[in-house]
Amino acid sequence: MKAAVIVFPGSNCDRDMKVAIEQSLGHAPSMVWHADTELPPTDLIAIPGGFSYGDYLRCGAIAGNSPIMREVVKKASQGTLVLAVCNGFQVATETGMLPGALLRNANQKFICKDVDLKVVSDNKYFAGSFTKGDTVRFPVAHHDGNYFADEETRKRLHGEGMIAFQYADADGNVNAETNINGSVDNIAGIYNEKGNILADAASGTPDKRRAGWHGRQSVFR
Amino acid sequence: MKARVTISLKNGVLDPQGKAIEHALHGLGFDGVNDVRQGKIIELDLGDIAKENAASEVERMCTQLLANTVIENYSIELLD
Amino acid sequence: MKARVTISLKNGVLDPQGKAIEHALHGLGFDGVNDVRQGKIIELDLGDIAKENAASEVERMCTQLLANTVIENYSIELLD
Amino acid sequence: MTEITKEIVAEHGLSESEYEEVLKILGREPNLTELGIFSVMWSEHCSYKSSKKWLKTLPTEAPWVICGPGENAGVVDIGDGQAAIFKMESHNHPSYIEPYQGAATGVGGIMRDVFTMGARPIANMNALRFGHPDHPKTRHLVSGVVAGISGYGNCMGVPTVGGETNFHESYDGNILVNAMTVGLADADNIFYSAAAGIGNPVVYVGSKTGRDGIHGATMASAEFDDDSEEKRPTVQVGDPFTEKLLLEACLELMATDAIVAIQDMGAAGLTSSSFEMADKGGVGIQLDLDQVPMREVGMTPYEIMLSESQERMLMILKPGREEEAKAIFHKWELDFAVIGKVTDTGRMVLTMKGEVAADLPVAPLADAAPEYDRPWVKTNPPAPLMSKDVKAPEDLKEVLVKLMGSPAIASRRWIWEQYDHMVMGDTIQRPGGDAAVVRVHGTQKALAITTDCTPRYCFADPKSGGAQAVAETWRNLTATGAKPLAITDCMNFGNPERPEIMGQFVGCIEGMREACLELDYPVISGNVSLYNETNGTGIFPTPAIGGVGLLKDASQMMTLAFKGEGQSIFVVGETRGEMGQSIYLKEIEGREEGAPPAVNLAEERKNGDFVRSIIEQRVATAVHDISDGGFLVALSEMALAGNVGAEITLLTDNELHGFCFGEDQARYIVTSNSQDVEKITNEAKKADVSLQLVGTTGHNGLKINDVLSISLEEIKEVHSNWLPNLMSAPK
Ligand SMILES: Nc1ncnc2c1ncn2[C@@H]1O[C@H](COP(=O)(O)OP(=O)(O)O)[C@@H](O)[C@H]1O
Ligand SMILES: [Mg+2]
Repeated sequence: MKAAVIVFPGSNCDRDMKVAIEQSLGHAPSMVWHADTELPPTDLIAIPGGFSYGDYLRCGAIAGNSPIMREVVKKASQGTLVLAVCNGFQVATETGMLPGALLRNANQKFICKDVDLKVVSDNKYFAGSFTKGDTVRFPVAHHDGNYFADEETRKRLHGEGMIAFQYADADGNVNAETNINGSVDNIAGIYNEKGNILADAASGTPDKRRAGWHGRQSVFR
Repeated sequence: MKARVTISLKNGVLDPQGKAIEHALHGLGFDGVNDVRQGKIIELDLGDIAKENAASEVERMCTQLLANTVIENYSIELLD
Repeated sequence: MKARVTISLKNGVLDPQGKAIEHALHGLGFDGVNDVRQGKIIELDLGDIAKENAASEVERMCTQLLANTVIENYSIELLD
Repeated sequence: MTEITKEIVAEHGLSESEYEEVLKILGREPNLTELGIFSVMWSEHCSYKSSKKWLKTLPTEAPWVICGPGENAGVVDIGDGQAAIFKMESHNHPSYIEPYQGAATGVGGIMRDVFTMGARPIANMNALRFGHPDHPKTRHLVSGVVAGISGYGNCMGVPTVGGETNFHESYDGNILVNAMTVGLADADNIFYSAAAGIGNPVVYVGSKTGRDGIHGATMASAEFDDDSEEKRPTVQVGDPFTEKLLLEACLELMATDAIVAIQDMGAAGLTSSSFEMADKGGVGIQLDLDQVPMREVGMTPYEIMLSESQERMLMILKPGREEEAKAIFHKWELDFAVIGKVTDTGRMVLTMKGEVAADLPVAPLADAAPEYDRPWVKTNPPAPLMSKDVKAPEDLKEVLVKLMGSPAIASRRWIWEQYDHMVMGDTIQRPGGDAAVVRVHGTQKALAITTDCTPRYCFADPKSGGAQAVAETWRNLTATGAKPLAITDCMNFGNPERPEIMGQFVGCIEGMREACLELDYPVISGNVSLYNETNGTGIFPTPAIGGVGLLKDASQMMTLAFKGEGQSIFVVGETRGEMGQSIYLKEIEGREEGAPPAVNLAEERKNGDFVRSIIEQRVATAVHDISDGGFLVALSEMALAGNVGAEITLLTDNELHGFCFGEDQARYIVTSNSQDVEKITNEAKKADVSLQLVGTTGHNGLKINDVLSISLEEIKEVHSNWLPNLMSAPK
């Protein structure tokens, strides 16, 4: 399996992502510069966390308009797997690859800590090592992780099994108290309809991210 | 030709910044205040551009970059 | 009584946001644009307050909280 | 042309005798630009005129030191051809005036100091002192400073892994924001700042120059008075995104051999960077100011030279390498301009619009920088205060609850959860322990990092306090299993023109010196911030110390959390019941009295070396040093971290409160599996170290004899809630 990591000016988890992929696949991903217009042949595109363009204007907005993203959107629609983490989640919603948007955390603060996430859906590409109903513990590190979607979109997310993770406690309880940042329905990560795009607001050190990558069928976590 | 774009969150989108400001104002004793919303304002110098093209040009900037229409409304004012 | 406060960076203060937006607009082909500055707009519902008090009340909110007068200017509009 | 009047000279902070020296050097009157240059070069901030004499007495050498004080940051060898580069710097005054931007640009500045030398920053630390928690400004300052540090550091993608935070009324009008950065470089690819090569191009890179913070450097050395808020516009706005690009671009260029010398533009901007480079290289520099990238129109030479716009660097390139360098900076969308060349004249010649704007001799200006031997008086330390002199408390539990929820001891989680302390994926000991530990990427090695200082000790007895600050960093590094290598310092004091303040400075330096010598732990970089006073009241003397240590094998890293039930608990080091200046005395009796605990450096070293050796032999399971609040506070912290309680049986000659709350130095709490008790006991005997078996872990609370019984929940509640409650209380 081949992987590519997109690098924007201001990305700062690109190395973390590279390390995680390298440790999992046994070989390095290609690093693709934002100004490029073509992707190398790849089975997985990773959009790493960080502060693309300083998160100025809106998180992910300027990155979402960079040349390489047109290509990423095209490949994603043709079924290439896309993993968008943290700032990558924001980039993915900004391009319209995924529905909704991310707002400033409800408490207005950057949040860096380990959180429990409930695995909400099974997915044939990702989440290979977890099953629906599990809880997993991942670090988050974000300032704008507060996921928003309108009523109609939320119904669709629930109805079509597009919710990947929800903020929970260690026993998998999802409620207002476990909602660290104000996200609608505690949503921490989502898939697209086809299930080939996963985005989540967790950050994830390489060590944690590596856990759960099992070869071709199940990617990353 | 200059333009001013005002971007605000759509009704129904919770505004965490506005809420935090409201809370802080209450803390300072401004009790009567409510419904605080925060938006953005972007001012641009469009350079030499015909007035009749300016509005559509700024409109394109808004939809392509300046506003996220999933959550935001925008309005454009041309100033000269 | 409602009010709208517009907050902008003082002249000469670096505006990293505006700079990045300008750069991104150039990248999208809007070459003529320059001098992009970003500001904030805060809308408040003041509740039942006499019009003659409203302005001074909002003024106090600005100096105490809404604007960082070290680097920002503000202007107040009362709407009703 | 502006006439240089007495008033203008005074406004520039130059004394009459200093101005006479200016006239002597030039043989004529300076113009305004030249006066501005003298003023910043001879400011306290740049010239160290009050402190130099004493700084020179600090030990700065060891076989592992590659570069000591004098460059942008200090460098130590960490083996395998790698070097750690670090420094700490203050941004006190700007942070008081505008906490968010002041703190943010402080973080930006110290990171530039480190990557200027060729290192990738791998960890940030911050040492913060705020006023009394109830002071009307405190919360605003705390939230702004923390947000500013978080805003800049997080965006840079460098983890902020630790620091320290104090609250005391002596900082009410003068907070301290000290930021430290640790970077990693190849030992054979370190960059220095001495200009060389006559004719070589002088290159400006980074952000454009605006009218930011003009006179910031002089402001940072000027005492505050009540109208200091009027000085606001001198604050700079940070642009961490541009700095991130600057970092990547500089490291990319540093991977080639195009750079002769490089220097960041920090305080006093283009002036101090160009003069320092020329002076160190013994050369002249000619600058064409029209070539400087400018953000605003109509800037004068004075403004260009004194601007403190952030995110800029000055470099000397090898001839003919301009295009290659330019391509890199343009790829990162940064300004790049050749603004001058190295000359053999020994003069700094600035031209603009075809006219000479300044023409100054470099060496005389630098050499003649004033250096003062300011009068000082020694602080007479008060008499020691032992537990026998202090009434025993009636209820130990009440005392513990009070201490654990006190400003000095309560959890700082509210702060460090706002810092990305995990980015880069190598943080193996997060905030909350004795020292942060960061793996050296891709190796088995790790660096332990800590900052410490106990200002109330320094105030009572500067010499002992200075030694204690160094010793505490050494102890904290040791507690993780690391071998302490070197320190950086940030000397924050009041007005040095007052003999008692100067005496505090001299005393602290003396104590630091002794500790560094005894512990083999040199000073490799640092910073001095004076005039931290408002209306004539100085801050507590605060020599903040940043220590760095090396763990050769990261798998041996020790933490403070209890690891399970049934483990034996030891106290290493002797307890005499030192209550002077203790948190107990302050919180329970409302007194800040007595001598600080005695510092015995030989004992410090012996005990620390013993602790490190049992960690290396893998017989210790948890280690925590005993500091603020004493034994019982340290024990509680270990219990909370591991979520495991402890039962303590104390047979002590001392009063029990002396054992529990005395702040005697050179002590640690250590746990081990029960089968290793004998081994540890024997090792301690061999090393002639005082060791006391005091109890075992287990139970869901803490018990001492039959005088204390408390659940962990109760302790946790007060410990974790104090700061969030403070910060969320209505204004
Ligand atoms: N208290 C101190 N102890 C040791 N070295 C110091 C101290 N203060 C300053 N130095 C050293 O003096 C040099 C100049 O410091 P400084 O002017 O703060 O650097 P910069 O120009 O990067 O801000 C640095 O090498 C610094 O490490
Ligand atoms: Mg420097």
